Amino acid sequence: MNTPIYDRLEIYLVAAALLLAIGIYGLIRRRTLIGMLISGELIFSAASLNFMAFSRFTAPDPAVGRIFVLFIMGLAAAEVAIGLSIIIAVYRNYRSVKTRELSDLNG
Amino acid sequence: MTTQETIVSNLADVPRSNGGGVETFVLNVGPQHPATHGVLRVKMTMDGEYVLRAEPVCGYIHRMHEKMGENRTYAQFLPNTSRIDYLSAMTYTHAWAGVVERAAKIQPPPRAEYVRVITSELNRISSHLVWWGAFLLDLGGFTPLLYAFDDREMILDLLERITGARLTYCYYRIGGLYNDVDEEFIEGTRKFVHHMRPRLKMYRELVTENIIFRKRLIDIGPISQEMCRKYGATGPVIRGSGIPYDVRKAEPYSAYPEFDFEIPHFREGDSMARYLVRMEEMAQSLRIIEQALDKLPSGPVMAEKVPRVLKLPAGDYCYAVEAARGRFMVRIVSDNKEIAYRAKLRTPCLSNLSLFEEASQGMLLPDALALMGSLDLVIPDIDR
Amino acid sequence: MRNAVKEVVSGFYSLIVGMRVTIGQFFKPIVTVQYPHETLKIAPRFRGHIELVLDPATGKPKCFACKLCERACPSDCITVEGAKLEGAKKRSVTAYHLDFTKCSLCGSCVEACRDGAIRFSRDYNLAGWSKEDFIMDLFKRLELEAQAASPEKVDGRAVPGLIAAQDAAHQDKTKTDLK
Amino acid sequence: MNAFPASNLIVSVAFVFALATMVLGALIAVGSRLLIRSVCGLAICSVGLAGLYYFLHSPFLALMELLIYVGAVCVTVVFAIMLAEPTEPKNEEKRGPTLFWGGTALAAAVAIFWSLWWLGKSTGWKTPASRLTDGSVKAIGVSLLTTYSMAFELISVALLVAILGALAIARTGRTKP
Amino acid sequence: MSEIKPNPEENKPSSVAVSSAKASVPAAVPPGVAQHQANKGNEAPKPPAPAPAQVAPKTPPASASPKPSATPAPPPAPLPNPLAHLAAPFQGVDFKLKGFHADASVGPDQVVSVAEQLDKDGFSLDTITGVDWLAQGQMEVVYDYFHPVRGLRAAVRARIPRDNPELPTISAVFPGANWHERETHDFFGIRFLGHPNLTPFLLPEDADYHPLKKDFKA
Amino acid sequence: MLKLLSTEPVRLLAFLVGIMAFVGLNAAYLVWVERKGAGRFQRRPGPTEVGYAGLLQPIADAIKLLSKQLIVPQGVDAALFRVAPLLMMAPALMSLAVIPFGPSLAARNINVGLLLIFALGSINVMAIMLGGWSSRNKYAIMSAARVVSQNVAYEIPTLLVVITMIMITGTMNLNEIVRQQAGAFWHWNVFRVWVNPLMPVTFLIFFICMLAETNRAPFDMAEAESELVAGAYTEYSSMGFGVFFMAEYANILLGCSLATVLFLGGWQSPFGILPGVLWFLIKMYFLVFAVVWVRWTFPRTQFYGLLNLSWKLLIPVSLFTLILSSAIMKLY
Amino acid sequence: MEAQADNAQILKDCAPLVKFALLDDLLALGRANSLWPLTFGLACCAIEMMAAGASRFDLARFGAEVFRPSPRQADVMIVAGTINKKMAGAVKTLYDQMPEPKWVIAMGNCAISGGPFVFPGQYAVVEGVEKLFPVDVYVPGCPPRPEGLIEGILKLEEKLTGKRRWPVPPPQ
Repeated sequence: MNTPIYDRLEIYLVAAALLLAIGIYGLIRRRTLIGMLISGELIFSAASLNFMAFSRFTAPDPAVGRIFVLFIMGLAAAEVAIGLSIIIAVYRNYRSVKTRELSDLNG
Repeated sequence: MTTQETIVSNLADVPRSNGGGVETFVLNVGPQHPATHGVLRVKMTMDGEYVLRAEPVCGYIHRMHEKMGENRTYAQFLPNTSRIDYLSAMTYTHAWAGVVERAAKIQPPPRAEYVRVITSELNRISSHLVWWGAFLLDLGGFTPLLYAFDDREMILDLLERITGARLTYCYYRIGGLYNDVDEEFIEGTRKFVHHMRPRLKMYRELVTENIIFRKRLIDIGPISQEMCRKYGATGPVIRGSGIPYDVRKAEPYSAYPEFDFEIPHFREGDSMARYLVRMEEMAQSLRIIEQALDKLPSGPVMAEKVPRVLKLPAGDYCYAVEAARGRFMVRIVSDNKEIAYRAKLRTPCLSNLSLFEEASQGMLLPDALALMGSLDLVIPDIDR
Repeated sequence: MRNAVKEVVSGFYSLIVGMRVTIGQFFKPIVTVQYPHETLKIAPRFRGHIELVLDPATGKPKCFACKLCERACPSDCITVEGAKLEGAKKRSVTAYHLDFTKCSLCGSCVEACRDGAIRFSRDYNLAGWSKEDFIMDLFKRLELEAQAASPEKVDGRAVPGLIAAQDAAHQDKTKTDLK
Repeated sequence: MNAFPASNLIVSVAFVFALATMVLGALIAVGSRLLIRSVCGLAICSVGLAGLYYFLHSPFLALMELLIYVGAVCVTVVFAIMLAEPTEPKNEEKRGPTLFWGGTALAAAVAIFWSLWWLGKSTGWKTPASRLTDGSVKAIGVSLLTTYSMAFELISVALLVAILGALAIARTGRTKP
Repeated sequence: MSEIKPNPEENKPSSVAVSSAKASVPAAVPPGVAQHQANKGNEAPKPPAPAPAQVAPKTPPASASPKPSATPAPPPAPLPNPLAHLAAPFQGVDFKLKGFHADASVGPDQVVSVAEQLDKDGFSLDTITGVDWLAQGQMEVVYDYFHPVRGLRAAVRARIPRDNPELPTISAVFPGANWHERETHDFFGIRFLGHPNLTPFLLPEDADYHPLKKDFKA
Repeated sequence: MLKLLSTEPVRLLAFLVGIMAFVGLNAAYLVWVERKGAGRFQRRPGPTEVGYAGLLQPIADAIKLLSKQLIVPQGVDAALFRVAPLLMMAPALMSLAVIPFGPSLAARNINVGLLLIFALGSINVMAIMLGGWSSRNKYAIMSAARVVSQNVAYEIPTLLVVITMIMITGTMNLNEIVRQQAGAFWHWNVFRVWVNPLMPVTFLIFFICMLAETNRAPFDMAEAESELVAGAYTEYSSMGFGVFFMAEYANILLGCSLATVLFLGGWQSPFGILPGVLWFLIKMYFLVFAVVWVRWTFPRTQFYGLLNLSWKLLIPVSLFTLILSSAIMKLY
Repeated sequence: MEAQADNAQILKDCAPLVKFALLDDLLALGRANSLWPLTFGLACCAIEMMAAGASRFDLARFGAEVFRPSPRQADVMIVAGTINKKMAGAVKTLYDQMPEPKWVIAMGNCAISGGPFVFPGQYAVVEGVEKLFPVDVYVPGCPPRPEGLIEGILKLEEKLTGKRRWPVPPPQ
């Protein structure tokens, strides 16, 4: 096996899986909206990494995967912007961003 | 290290939510803060960058002037007056000398009165120059300060020539002057007047017409006439709101009635109006100085009969002058002794600052500080 | 829209004008007096701390400890002691302490002195490592200076004969002496 | 690059370093109690990820990752933290639920990771025989404006809506101008 | 008198209104300011009391006429009282001798009503002076007023017992009195009833001494 | 051995060391230039007594700052507090790696050099923000909040201008951009009005945005001395402050270099007398002088004035230039 | 307060024990030529302090014009004016917040001894800043001329480096 470590698809896939797992762990574990948002970003990153890896190693057109990553980045930015404005609005009303205390949202 | 353990008033804890209502925090501006020109402290309740309430806390340089007025003879108190508002020392000394002269019925000779006017107006220009520079410094421009100080140094040279001091002149005496002016002073003053006019034009080009500067002042910190009246604001503050109140015209003193000058005033009441009033005043002071130099009578500079031990007849006496920052009045209550029974100093900055709390409500922090700068505060003048 | 464009253009022009002013100053000569290398000429009436004046006739201080200055001083920074020496007609000063750290340089003392026995020194740049440097014994200071100044040094300022007569500040003072 | 001795090793070390940076950043991002540190973790993670992108022959995306994640996302989150809550609650909750949720999260994470790993290992990925484009910036640009122009437009609309929405939400409640 | 010829460049902005008593003349503005004022539209406030040029007894130029020979402090002939239209017991005073035009001694209960009258008349609060008359066992509080348009000065004095110095506050009438009253409280311990915030002003926050009392010892 | 030296990593390393020295020297001496320049604008000599014409002044300052006590006040987030200055310095250093100082004098000639500078530049904001936040000081936090909104606002017109330039030149390789401006000085991008008649305006916008992004007067909201004491740096002492201080000048250096490359023809000489490197430096230092000149002339803008300028003037105008130049490119 | 003074004293006493002569000299030179004052004006003297920084006198020549508003970045505190009892605490805190090594110049008679505001029975003024923390250089005057302040800074440099680099201007 002469391919160097950085030229092996599996490594990237494992890394992406690890990132996803960490992200999901954070999403469940975190108690604040901002923390959950950050975890969400990690999950996005994991997906991006997978796209990149596949477009580098298996796709016939490497541009495709990169375009998707660009889209993900754009979406992530939009999501953060809107998410944070919601968080701030919530904070204004409830003086807290802890999910547990936002019971009003349940109805 | 012990240094790590202390937390200064203005380096306090971070803002945190207070569990309801608007999230506010208290910002301590001062007593050591570049914008307060000394040791004023303003307790600002902030909502983000908005000032909800700005409460000045005074007394950080209270120096017992009024107490000393009850401890020292009238002549001995003179040096104190230079230190109340050190930027406008001449006018303050003028008020003290004036009130004692009024009570003791001493008439200073005309030459003395003229020289008083000349030096007072020179002092007014130098005071406005310091304000101009410091105000620009508040707004973030450093260079104008140094240009202003260059011009101010010329005034200081002139005044040092005749008084021997640069800042706390202590030049007036009860009944006249410490000593006479000489030809060189008169020539120098004329030269200065000619030098200053183009400089004022340069100031206008550099600052007054600058778009950044105008954007920061126009419509910022409006003060209404009614507010001025209710708080007793005087000087450029009230004139910037459109009331042409000037002690030199309202209660004419010294030789001022003999000169032709105008009271600059603007209707807007915003920071720009106050700024323009002061810039105009410099031009007017130059006019007065020129007239006074032309008409300067000869003769002694000290009244004939000033008793060595001065006792004022019982009663109370007031004397007001137009200092660079507004109306400065001395009220002496005498009980026929060598020392005043009570010496009250009514200082302009105290009244001018007292409207800050109301005027600054809801402003942005930099605007509030610009408003404060436009009030032209000298803190020892407030605290006395 | 037109107003907005006009504002932008005129605003930009005002900035250019400002920059022209500063660059104009940039090429003008500097106004600084490079202090330790060159000094300003101190005004003749400059009010420094006070010092005693020697009587050219006797070579002794003119002061005869009448204490008028002590009384005139608003800040109580002068302490004069005098005694009538044997064989002398007048009292003469034996000690003259000035606590310069309290002085407000108002000049009342010099004004109060009827005989021109004290005057302002020309020390315009005092600074020291200890507060005690400025609590002065003027009498001793005078003696030290007189010793230090060699007789042949004509323009040395401690030469007794010159002190009283030639100082511009002193002359100014006498010209408009207060009654 | 090959002229340099042991260049392969150096590059491998750099790769491992990038990988480690990414994982470490991610761990900080989910593990830190202080939210501000979480964001820093996200930023570190992004830097590591950018490194990986570089190894995937796309410096352009590596830099975009930095620009967007560090320059925009993290900055916005820090800004929000400044405006809202500085710390994650410490001991407010009961131990029971904490342990329960922690355990669940851990289990889910491990399960996902293990299954993906297995999937990634066991599948035989095929490399393509030839490439249609070289995946350069130019190729990306061309694809964006031809094949994917619809998606591109949608993303821009989404961003626009996000900006407007964020403005609308954040502005309510502000009484002052 | 020589001709004053300001430099033409300088002349432009200095074309401000000549005004001593004619306050309602709108100020002519330098060109640079035109835009500034234009923003304001025509909502420029008028001065509060556009009084007809009322000439108070002004001092003559100090150097011109010699002072009248020594008269006793209270003038024998009653002087014209510029504030005769007010209900408050004002008396005319020779400005040249005293530095104010009208003087009134009132009881502590009248302080506020006098302030209200003066407020209506367009006066502004100058300052508040406390005086400790130790020998008489009294405290005196002098309220100085000035009129920003007419150039009048009025003094109102009230005496209160020294052992229980209390006065109603006028800070509701003149908000500027707030600080003056706090300061007077600092120095004399006079309590201004109804004052919103009678805390030490110039003295340290925890000060419990009143240094301008005549029996004060540091 | 010679072969080894010519290899890419060694070259890179050599260049990085060179750049560090260059930045260190420049950051130190830009402070000197600033102080001397300020002095001249104010008709005083500036530092003169420390070494000839005050040339040793920056060294004295550095020695002083290095030997001062580094206070990490109680209550601050110590880790972030310490990291922030480095985070501010590092991107500036790294970005300079792609600046072509001469025809073949760039540490790394990569195809997306322009993007690299902006990607790294975005870390600066993070650095000031972390510095301000971790200080736990109200002034610092307010300053950090200002920096963020300011930089976000000015990033947009900057990027729009840069996109215009990328469109016109068709590359993100800085060396290539410079190469395209060969010939006499009217081939410099500022003067290429036939490509886009608004080119000088574009340059002006870039310069203004550069001032704003480096927090220079009149946009120095971050350390608005008279409002926020020392802004985000209030709690920093000793070298923590020193590094921030240096980073600020390194960023100015970077901004001026970039402006030179994008608009003033980089190392292209107008007359062909001096070598390219010198021309590059002359142009860059001229811009640095302009920055100093602006700083010592104008007062600080108000905060919303600053945002208004960006949103109401710069962004529309830069958008307009973008559209205009694309239209012109399409037409011809 | 005393502890602070003691600390400073101990530091000063210990200094000669660990002496690397050349490095020490270099440090002293660096420090002496880069004295950044704290932006801190109290009263009249502050105006003269500004004048000393202005073009006519130009403190910048000695590298001392960098007035830092934050005590963390300042090396020398120029106490220019009267300190009263209400202010004393704040001044002390500012001094404590400055990082070592730090110096104090008492400018003007008020800062040295309370100056003209001291009289029997005074209730407000701190009689000299040395009551709060140690002072290195005294510049008397009321207010001192800017030359006095420059001289004070030269004295401070002399104190740091052990010798005076500048000529002594002739008496006038």
